[in-house]
Amino acid sequence: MSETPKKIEGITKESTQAMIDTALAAYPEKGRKKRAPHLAPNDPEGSSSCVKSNRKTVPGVMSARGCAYAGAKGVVWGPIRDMVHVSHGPVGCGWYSWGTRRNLMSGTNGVDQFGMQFTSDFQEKDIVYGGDKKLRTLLEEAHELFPLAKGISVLSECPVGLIGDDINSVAKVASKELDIPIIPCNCEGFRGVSQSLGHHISNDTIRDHIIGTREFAEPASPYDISLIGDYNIGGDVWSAKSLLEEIGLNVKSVWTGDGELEKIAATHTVKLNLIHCYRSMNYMCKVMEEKYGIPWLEFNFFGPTKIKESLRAIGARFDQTIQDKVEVAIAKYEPIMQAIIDEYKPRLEGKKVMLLVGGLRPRHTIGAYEDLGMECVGSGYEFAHNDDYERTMPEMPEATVIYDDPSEFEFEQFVHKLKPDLIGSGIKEKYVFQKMGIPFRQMHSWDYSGPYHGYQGFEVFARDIDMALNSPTWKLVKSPF
Amino acid sequence: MSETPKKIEGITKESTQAMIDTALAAYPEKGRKKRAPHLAPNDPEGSSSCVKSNRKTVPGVMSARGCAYAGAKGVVWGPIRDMVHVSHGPVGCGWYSWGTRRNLMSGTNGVDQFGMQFTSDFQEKDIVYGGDKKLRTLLEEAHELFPLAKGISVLSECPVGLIGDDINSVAKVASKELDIPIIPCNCEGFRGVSQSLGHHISNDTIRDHIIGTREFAEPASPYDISLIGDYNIGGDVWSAKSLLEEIGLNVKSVWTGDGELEKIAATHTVKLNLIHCYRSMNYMCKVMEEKYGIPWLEFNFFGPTKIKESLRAIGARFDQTIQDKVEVAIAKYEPIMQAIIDEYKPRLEGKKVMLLVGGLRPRHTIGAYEDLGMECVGSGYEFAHNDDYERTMPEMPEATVIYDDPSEFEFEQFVHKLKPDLIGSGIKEKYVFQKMGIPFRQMHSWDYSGPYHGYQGFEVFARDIDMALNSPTWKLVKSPF
Amino acid sequence: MSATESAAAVKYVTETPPEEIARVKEWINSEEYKEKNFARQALVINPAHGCQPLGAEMVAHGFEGSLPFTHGSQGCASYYRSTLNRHFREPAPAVSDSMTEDGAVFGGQNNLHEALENAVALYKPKMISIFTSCMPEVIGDDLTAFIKNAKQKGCVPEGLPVPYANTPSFNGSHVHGYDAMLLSILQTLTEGKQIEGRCTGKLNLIAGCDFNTGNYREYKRILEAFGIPCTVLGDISETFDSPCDGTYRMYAGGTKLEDAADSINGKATITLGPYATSKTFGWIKDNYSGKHASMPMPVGIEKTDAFLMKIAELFGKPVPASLKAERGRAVDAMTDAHQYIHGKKFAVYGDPDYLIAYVTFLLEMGAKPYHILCSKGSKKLEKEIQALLDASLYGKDCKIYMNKDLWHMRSLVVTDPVDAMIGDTHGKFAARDAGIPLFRFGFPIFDRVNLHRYPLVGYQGIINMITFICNKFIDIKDETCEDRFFEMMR
Amino acid sequence: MSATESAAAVKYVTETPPEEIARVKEWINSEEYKEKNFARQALVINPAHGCQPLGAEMVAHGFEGSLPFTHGSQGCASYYRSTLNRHFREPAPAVSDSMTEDGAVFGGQNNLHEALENAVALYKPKMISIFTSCMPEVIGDDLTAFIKNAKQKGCVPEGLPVPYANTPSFNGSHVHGYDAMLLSILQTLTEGKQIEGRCTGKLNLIAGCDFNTGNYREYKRILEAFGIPCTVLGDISETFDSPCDGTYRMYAGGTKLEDAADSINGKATITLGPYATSKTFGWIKDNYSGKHASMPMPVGIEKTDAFLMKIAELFGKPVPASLKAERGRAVDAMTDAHQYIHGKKFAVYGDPDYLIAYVTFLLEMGAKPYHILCSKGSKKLEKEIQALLDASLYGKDCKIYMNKDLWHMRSLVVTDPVDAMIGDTHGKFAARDAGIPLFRFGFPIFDRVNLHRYPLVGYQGIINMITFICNKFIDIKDETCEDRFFEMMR
Repeated sequence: MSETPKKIEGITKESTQAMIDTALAAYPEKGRKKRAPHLAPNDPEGSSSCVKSNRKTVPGVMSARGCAYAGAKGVVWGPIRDMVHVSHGPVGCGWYSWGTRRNLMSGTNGVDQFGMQFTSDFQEKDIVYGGDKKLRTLLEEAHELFPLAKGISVLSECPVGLIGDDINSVAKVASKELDIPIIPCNCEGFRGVSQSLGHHISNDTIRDHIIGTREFAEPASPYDISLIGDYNIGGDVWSAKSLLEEIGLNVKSVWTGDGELEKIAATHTVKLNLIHCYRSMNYMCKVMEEKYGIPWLEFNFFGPTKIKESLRAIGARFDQTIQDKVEVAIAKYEPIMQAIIDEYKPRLEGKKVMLLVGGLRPRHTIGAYEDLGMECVGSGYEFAHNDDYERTMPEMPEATVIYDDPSEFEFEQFVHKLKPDLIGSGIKEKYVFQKMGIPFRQMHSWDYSGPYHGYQGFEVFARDIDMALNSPTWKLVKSPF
Repeated sequence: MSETPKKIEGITKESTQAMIDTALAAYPEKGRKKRAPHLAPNDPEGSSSCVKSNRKTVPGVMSARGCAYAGAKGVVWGPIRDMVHVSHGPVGCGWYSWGTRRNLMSGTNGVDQFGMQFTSDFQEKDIVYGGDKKLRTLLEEAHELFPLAKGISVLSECPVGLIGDDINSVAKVASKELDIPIIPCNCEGFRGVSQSLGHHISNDTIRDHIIGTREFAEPASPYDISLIGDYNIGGDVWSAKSLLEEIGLNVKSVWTGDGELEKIAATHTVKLNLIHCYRSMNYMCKVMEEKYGIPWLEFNFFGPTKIKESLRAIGARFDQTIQDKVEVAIAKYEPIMQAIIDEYKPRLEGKKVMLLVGGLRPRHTIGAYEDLGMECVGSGYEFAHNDDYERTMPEMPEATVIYDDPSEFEFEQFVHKLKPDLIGSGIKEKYVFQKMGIPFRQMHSWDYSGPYHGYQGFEVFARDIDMALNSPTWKLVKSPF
Repeated sequence: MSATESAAAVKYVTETPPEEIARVKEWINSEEYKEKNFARQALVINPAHGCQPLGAEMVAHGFEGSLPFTHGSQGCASYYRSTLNRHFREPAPAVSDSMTEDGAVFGGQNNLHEALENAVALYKPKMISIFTSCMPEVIGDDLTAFIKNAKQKGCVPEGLPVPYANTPSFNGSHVHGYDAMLLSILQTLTEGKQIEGRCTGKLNLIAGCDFNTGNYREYKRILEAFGIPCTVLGDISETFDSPCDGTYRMYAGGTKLEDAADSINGKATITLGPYATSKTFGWIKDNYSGKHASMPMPVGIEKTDAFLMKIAELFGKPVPASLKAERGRAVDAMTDAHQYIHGKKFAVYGDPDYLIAYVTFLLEMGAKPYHILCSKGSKKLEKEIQALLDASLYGKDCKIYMNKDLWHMRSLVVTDPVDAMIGDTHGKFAARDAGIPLFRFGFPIFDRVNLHRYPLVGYQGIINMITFICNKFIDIKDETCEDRFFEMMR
Repeated sequence: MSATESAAAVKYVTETPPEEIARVKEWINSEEYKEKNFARQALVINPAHGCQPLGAEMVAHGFEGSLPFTHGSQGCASYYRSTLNRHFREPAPAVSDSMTEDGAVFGGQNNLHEALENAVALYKPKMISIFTSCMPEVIGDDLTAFIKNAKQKGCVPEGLPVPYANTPSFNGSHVHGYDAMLLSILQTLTEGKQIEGRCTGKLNLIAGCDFNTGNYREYKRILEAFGIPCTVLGDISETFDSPCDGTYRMYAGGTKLEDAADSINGKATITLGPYATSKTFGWIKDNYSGKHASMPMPVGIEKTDAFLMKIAELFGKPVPASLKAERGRAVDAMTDAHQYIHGKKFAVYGDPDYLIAYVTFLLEMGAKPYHILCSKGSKKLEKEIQALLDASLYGKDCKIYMNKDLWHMRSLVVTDPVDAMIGDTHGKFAARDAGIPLFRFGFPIFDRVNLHRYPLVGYQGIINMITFICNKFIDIKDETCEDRFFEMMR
């Protein structure tokens, strides 16, 4: 955490509040009232979150949010590579989420890796008569056609919950008969207010069905850890893992990027859980802490400053061997990082960025931008909770705007006012701002690039940010006629 | 040769002559007089050639002919793969003939295979002061940069002869100093009336500079032969060679497709020269016959009928071993050929083809078309001599039109009248006739396909002819509106 | 003993042996596997279609100032939007009324009303086009009543058109949602607009559920060449191909509402996506003035000819010389390039109207549409494609697979190989496993740029398809041939 | 002893040892080899240009009823024709007067006269455009006199224009022949046509030595959008992109002779190929009415902007909204796709005007035109390109090679690698050896179809270049990445 609050010239609590008020003025009374608590100037030293969060989205405002199913399928379950993940219900949800999150996976597609779309493709008759029987049949078919799948998840879409199907008992019976774990997950999209409940429901099912069902065959070591909340977007896990191994730790399992079911099931035997995406998986860390006494630690692998802080914090949880290796690693990478900074910083210094992403990035990436000489003039989340904002406030400069689940309207208004040099957000926002001539990076998916985690990732990140900001194409946007 | 003259319904000596006369009517007096002897109805049993040939092209008529340089560079020398062939003079000639003849070559480009463009790139000053010194320098440069080149040919373009350069003495001196064969070839484009003189000049230089300068290291065998006049268009040599080897012969050298200088130089030790392209290389066969007593035999490897005839004729020059192998090969391939014929003939039966090509194809390919049930209603050469036409007459149906070096105007007129289903000619003619909606194959270059020689080639030929004729695209040419 | 027992109870993490992986890798490419795969009854793997609301949103974007509005869960809306964003690399502004659990209990009326108020205030639409995702469909929300109430309550301004369509995701595909939404928009906008004796003199043109903006532009260019005024109904060409000039236009294009309203008085109406407009066109036939024609997408020479001749006939105007020249140039490209594609086998998949287009084009080029697969097909479609195959020498041995998915397709291309695939991005895994190129002519295209800007329809479309296909085949030859076959000319 | 001696005299056929081949294979990729290669003084290997008459023939095809006529050896004419045939996959009807050896003695007048008579009788041209190949240039034929005599003798009908140009192959390249022939044609056709006070109101546009028919069409489309009447001088767009409709048109297109004649009274004349028209444009400036402007090929946004603004200025008309929208769409394509090309290194080669175009486009996209090679360049060209490089962050470290050939280029790309090449087909060997794609934007293109139909100029040209380049880069990624990096989206 930063020591003294950062400041941005020209941004004051008043200017930010005025900007917020202007944006809110466009709403009808009711909408304005609902939205007002979600927008605020940052108070880095505030003791409680400056914005309200994790509330229902105001209807009709064009939110960036997804649903519980998206949180379950796209985030938590999808990245487990050796399972068949069945999108149970109509065809669309699974189709839209097929291959669109960039959680890279090892293995061979259809053999021991299942980055495909499995669906029960509900038809009218399934709605009327229920889909349990179909589910039962398809589980058998999946098991027969994909014998190396270590398990099957059944991810419910909206109709399943509404028509009262009992996927839990179908899964239970089938699991026994097919002799593989079949995990029912009641993550219907209408549940909760965002992806976030999908994460939680998925965490619950991992807790209930998976954790503790396996043990590692090899003997335990004091350096066994697990990497939690890294989904291997663009290869992040591979970068983070290799760094953790370089400092002497054994990454026994990853939740869930490029994940393996049985290793996840054996995670209760590790010595420390390292959590990157706090939002989606802190619950599981707490469960493992309570149930198995495993401590956990939040860390940040974006940008050399935060990586160094994090490595030392991790090292502090282990003995001198690890701590020494941490210092060796830092000493090895710092000059490389400095060279990167020397190359790009002159072209990025003083540039302003605004963020609107999910999970952890609206706060975790700030340091990486700052390493490049940039400053963050606005940040917010799609589906954060209070604790996320509490963690964000000290990272953001004073009085900069914080927005929770902003409507596209609000986001546009803020951008018009703040005139950032770069926006980091999602695909739905990307082209809106590019039309305005504003450089943009998709920061959910690393814009088809990556990894951004770890030292290896920072090089890619720096290059991408420079490319986005300094592409000569932006100079051509304004027509001379 | 065919026993009884073939006939085509509706084509008589009179109808053909009328067609010729109509075409000639468009010429001015002088041109008409010059062109008339070059066009005639075929007389399959005639004792002398029915058309005049190997005369100057009538100026201004749009001939398909090339020049002596084209005959030397493109045909004879170019295919020798392990030599650097220098187009000596201005940049164009070498550039236009670079890679445009499809004489495929083994080896690695620039290492031990030189299918590239080497030129002295004459500038104004070279015309004024002469290019001998430049030639001398470039020979050294070529030798230094391409140490594995077995020799260098110097192919003169028009200016060289006109300005009185002495490439022969430059080559002689350089050859001694660099210790590799350097062959000067005075094949200026203005010499003679067509490519044909280029072939002859090249033959002369091979005779004077190459033949007899090497011997094969391995012991001679009674089955040593040479393949003459196959330029490996689309891989023809590879197909022909493997068939000749299958019947027990040793193909010691190939003139000049995928050719090697030293093997060509040792050809005087073989037992038989097999000649495919009579036009371009019969002279060398005669030279070798006279000087070294090597008999030679014309053969035709297009289409199963001619291949069978040729194989037996070749076999007859050897002992029973070879003759037995010939019969084995025929027995092996005939059913395969029959299957091909069974597949394509029903779609090609009765279709008419017209030909205008170079070398040997206007007569040699006729049998292959006939194997597919087609008939040839017109044929002619770009640069043939009397003996070519003598060999063509018995192959062509009675009274069909024979044209020597026809102008595009004449060719068009004949096509309008005869309405062939397919035309086989060159790139300059291709698009003219395709615009008319007439299927066409480039028969100099096998239209980027091949090989067409040998049994292997017939399969490709049959497929290509079927594709050309039966492509559904032709049905779309006529607009319904 | 108890130690052993407890040890026995522990299940250890296992690794699949490499030889087992190798075995399965081979097995999934086998005929045996293909049979098992085709025996599937319940499990769908890698389908080639989305759900109805996606098509509804697409066409809703095709009208001036129209704000697409998902009545249902907000996650649905995000999925549709991002799918369109990725395909077009363009914004896709749309809202939802964010129904949540309480909707299951109380219905979605409150959400709908509140959302209408907010959307109107923030996004100032000229029309709000409502369609449904699963939740309201399952619980049985009465949209007609809800919207009537909304108007009464004043949630939407007087006169703002609010077409709506039921687009259940458990029925049909995006193609059907397109049809349903378009029908409702036209019904809404034309209501009371039919004027006895009036004729706009215009052609109404419906492109079908077509995600290629170049196609829309090509239709307009063709009609312009004819000098025939035209209203493209559901015109997404500007919406999803808007300039980048420093200004974001939330409603960048679309059919003018006035023109759409007046389309009921058109001189003629043509649909070029018969499978995507069966409901809409049925209604038009019964309700629109002027003449009506339903034709396949004008892909390939013959279908383009038919389209142009139909226009000529409907408007009593000859096909303009410029288009005739274009025809000749397209045929020229075909004859010049036929040798690079003749006899090549293709696996094709996609929405019905696209599928017919691919088959038509390939047969005209002498190529074989060898595996033809539709993941949401019909008997009618099968019959129509079979008739195309039967009419051509090159249709022999080609086979149609209705209501199969891309995992079936994978089995087909690995057991009975083809030279290339045509379809959308989702086929790339099968194409990779088969080691063949995939030509991305369908929807969605997530992994190439600009392809939606190149028309596939009309004569220019033919040239584009030839360019993409034949040059790729030549690329492959150049990249994979032995040195001795590497040549200057091709 | 004598047997041994004679045995010693026999030279046997040798085989180069494989290890020697391997050594040289490696050696030709070395820095050492590159140095030797660049030290060449006399030998030219794989040059990237043809000779003057080729360009002369090309532009001669660009006028109505014009029959290109080579005064010289017939083989030359066959070479030019087949080069054009292969590039365009179109007919290139042209004649020669088939000079042979006796020409060296007597000169070519008899051939010329006889040929004119025959050509007129058989091919009924509206103009005969004569240019020379080596032979008459070396022997010093006096074309002016020959043609005057031909007219006097009645070898050509009264009034048939017979422009002629000296186009020595030992000087310059096809680009210069284009210039010389065009100049003569314009001088011939406009002679005596200048009318005091007359203004056609038209723009005369010269494309430069451009072999892309799509570019010509694009210019005409742009002018049409402006509503400005235009005469493209040397318009090959119909000549070399004529319909296949069952009729062969020997003279399929070209600038109308009447329009060309009247061009001297034009409102303005623009050349878009300054390097290809230096003589022609110099003469035009001195002789044509109206305003004159020489501008680089409008490739890339800025140069297209400049072109449109120049037209707007010359004609006092604003740039039409439709073109402004196209600009926005091109920029949109650029911003959307920049990440697929940004920072990539290219080797580019070609004729001067093309070369400037490639460099401009790449710099606008943030790519690096790293090796820039012209086999027939000039100090002026070098300076102009250097200025482009200096003005961009992405021009840093990029190097220009004037009057080098493609064997030099090979050394460059194997020792100092790049991601791709841009040029004509002749670069394919170097590209293969370097294992990189070659984008065929130049002339000639012998091994792909239709590419000359896709404009590279104007805003549409930008989209085309992005499509070809970026999608190929993505293809490569998809085809070469490990399984774990094979993704749905790119």
